[in-house]
Amino acid sequence: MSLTTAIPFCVALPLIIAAVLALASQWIGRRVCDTLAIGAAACNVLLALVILRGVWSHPLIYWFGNWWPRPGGVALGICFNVDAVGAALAVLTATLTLAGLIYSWKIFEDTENHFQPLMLIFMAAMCGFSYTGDLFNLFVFFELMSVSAFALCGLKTLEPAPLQGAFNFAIVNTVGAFMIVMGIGLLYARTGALNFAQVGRSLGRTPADALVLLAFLLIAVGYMTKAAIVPFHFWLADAHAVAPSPVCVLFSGVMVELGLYAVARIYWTIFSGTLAAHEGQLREILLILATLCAVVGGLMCYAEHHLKRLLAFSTISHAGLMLAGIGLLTPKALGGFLIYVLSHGTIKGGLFLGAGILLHRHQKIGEDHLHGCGRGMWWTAALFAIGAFGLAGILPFGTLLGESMISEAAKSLQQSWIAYAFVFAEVFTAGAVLRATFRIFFGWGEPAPTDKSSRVEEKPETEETRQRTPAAMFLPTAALILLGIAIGAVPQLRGTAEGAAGVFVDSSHYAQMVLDNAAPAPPRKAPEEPLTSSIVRSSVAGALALALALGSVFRKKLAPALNFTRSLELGNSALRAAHSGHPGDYVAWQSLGMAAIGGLFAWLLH
Amino acid sequence: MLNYLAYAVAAWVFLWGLYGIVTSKNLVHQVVCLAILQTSTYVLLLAIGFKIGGTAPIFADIPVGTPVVDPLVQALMLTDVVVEATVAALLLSMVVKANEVAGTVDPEELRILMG
Amino acid sequence: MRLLQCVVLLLVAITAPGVVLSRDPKCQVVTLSFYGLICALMFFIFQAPDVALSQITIGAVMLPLMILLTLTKMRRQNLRREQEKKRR
Amino acid sequence: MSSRQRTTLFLIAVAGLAPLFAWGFRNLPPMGDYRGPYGYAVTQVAVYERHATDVVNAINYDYRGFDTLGEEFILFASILGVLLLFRPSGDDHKGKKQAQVEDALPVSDTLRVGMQAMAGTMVIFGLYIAAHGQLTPGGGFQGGVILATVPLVVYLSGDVKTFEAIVSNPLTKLAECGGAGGYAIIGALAMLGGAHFLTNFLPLGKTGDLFSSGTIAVISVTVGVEVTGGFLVLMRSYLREIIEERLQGEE
Repeated sequence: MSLTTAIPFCVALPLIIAAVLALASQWIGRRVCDTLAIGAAACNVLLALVILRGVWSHPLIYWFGNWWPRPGGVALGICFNVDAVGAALAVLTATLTLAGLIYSWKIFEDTENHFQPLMLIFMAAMCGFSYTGDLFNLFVFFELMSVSAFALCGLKTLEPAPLQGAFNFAIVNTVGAFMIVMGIGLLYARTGALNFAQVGRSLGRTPADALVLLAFLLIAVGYMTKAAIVPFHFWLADAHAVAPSPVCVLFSGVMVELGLYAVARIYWTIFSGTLAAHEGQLREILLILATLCAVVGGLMCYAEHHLKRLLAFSTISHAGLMLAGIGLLTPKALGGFLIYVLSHGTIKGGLFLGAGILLHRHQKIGEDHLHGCGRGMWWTAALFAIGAFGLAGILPFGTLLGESMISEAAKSLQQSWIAYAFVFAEVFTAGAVLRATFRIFFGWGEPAPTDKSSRVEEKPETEETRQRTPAAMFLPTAALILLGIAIGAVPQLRGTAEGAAGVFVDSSHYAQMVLDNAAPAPPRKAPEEPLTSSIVRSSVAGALALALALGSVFRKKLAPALNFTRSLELGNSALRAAHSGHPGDYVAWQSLGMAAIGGLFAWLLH
Repeated sequence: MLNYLAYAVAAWVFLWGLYGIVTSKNLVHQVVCLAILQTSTYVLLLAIGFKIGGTAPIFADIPVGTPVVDPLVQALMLTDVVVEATVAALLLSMVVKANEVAGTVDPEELRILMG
Repeated sequence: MRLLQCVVLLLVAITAPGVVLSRDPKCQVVTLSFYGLICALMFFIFQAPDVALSQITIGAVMLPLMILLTLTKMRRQNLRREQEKKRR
Repeated sequence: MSSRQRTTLFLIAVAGLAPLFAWGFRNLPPMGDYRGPYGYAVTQVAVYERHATDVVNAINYDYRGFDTLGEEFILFASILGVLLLFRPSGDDHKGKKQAQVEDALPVSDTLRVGMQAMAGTMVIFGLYIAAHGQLTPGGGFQGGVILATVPLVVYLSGDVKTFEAIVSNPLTKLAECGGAGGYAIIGALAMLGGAHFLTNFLPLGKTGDLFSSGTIAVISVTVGVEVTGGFLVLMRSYLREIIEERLQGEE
């Protein structure tokens, strides 16, 4: 299949199949519907891989409706600008959707076959989001992704908690979406264009003024809301705790990261020229946000005992690390971001599916309730432990490569303290997962302290016999975790990713390619530096995480000096109280965060 | 000053919508406030695309070349209207369900997940 | 024309807080519907008939209608719950 | 957080946001002076290139048709979501018998006849709006919403049976899904001729005719079909239990 056929079909095919499935849902059986949906997702994995291979050496521009830009660089149509970064994210999207759909083979008996088409629409939206080259089209796919995500999140309607989570998710994200529309409006007022390249070229002529900064602020805050950056992150813990496990895989594994990807995309194609003079200050603002996010996420993760909510906070922490990859504003760090997203997405996806297996077997999700329940589920236990070390980023995992690239980029910018933020986040998130593993699967130590939300007993996602784990659940889980390792084994990954990122950040050439039909430049493979220092650092982080977990579990037996682990596990009460579950609070924090970042921006300009 | 009235109204409505969401004590009320928040984007887009002396961008009775207001912002607003209606429909159905299973539509009482 | 625009903008600016501040959803349906009509009027005055048409159908009719249906459904649920309570 | 703390927090945020907006909006072009390249170019070329007199719809269904495809699927996904949330659960059947809540609308005969006459007019109006999208204000979306309110008028006039017959008809579902999928399929059909996705591949006809502007008219009607079906499905899922009770009451 030629590439120009594959690109639109990657979005259109799942949409068409979703419409067919929704129409036929009353008449065809559950299994037929499942099979078709899995087939469509598998098809999308293939399409996305074909596209990735096609754009590996140079990006490709696809103009919908044959509306190539007019002479003078006025684009009336919408284009997809498919480069290696976006194409890799689309592959991740399709893979995780496939895993989620296979996993749900055994669960959800009562969705009247509406679950599968929604998953396909969700996937199509995320693929379109990662390919598009147009501001408003990005928003449309953002909204399509959001609407299907809201519905999927509130899937289990028999209890109040999923509805609360989905409602908070929808309110906060929709407020963010309107901020994006306002930002787009401001940019349109200034430039009269919506195409990334055209807007960027038009803005790039003059240094940024208040209007451009406000537009950047509105759009960045909107997408950072999706990316769950502190203080816009509150919805994520509520939504992830209650969404069905296969949906969580997509939320944590790729949706959140796409929010960051959008920030990177608009920064480099639109704002990098006009903000060039302020690059240093902007970097500092983004790095402060990233560190705050990593620290808050890490602390809350360790203080949480609802297994899915724990993983959700770990996603927030890692989102901070990924923001650091973008916020350093260099191609090397961006390449690190890409590798980190791919490997984190698969590992975190696998962990969420693992939590789903526990829920399936024991109908409980609280670490205290599950204490010792997992004895005998050694394979699942192994996956959990491997996944935890994946979060710590030790040797065979892809996360190590991403982390090392970001740290190296930080070092060359005299910001080497970022490496400590990484170690902090890795120790706490991996430590929390290991702690849960020891308690649940081995029954070591005392049961965990109970906190308010670990009492939220999730409704089991299935009603069948639960003596053993079905293969349809275990295999996708194992496959995802192993993929997280396999990514690290791809030869010359770092150099290739940095080359792809180099193409991504070259905004003037991007504009020429889109608007003037210039020939794409081949990516240059960057030299790879030795990993030694990162290996040492991540091994230390892994060891510290293990020690922290063991210390927490055997607190009573070992020494009174370990009592600090108890206060870590109980968490800071003010911090916990801030995560109040009230949508009004969340929007108030969101406004405050925007005002604060806006204040920093204002200071930046003067 | 009058030239900037529309922009001021957009910001004004935006902040009122946020205020409504923050202080709301009823989920239905909150959804309506979200719709109000949305209308601020209409005002902004409309004001941006407006042109003094321009007519509607429909060339059924007027020759091409007559000054018209910007058609693109109107196309964007059409999409915006659909987004508003659909998100509201979805949110309202969540509210109905929440009332059914939790017996309340006060966000203060619906807090099951926290901390 | 200029004056008309100012008037309709001010109307929007006045009614929007009105909708927000009418705390009772039943009363809000009325104010929201009115606000939707004013928005549609604003679109007409600003030369956007396409948007005005969809705003009338969506903002002034469909959205208030959905809220009414929601309120009806919730009232029935609450009545049912009370009935069940009495029975016990 | 208490509601007072929350409001205080928000007011602090407003104290930052309001000057921020004022600061940024000051640099906007004064209202009415706008002259951006997109709007200028498209109003110059759209009528010649697309033979459509309503430029807004030419943008919506052709130049930026891909956005509208996404938009229609937003509607589609949210309807799927509502159906998913309102799916009948085990408790519903138990509760139904206890739930005889009196809320019949008293409708006088004059009002009923008036409403039914109105329904007829609205069908014509909706069809007109949906079919003339490329020529005059309106188009598939607006026409579809008007058409979708027709059965509701029938319902309000007290004729629950007819309403149920319309909304529970499989054709409604077909309209919803077929309209959404059809849009994507029309887009894909263009690729058979070697063009890109969503290219306007039909003959453009004579400017001002009902069958002009190629796929713009076709897509507009497709969208109308989807929106009509979609909103009907939406209303049905909201009204389902009420209708069931009414019908039981009538028997």
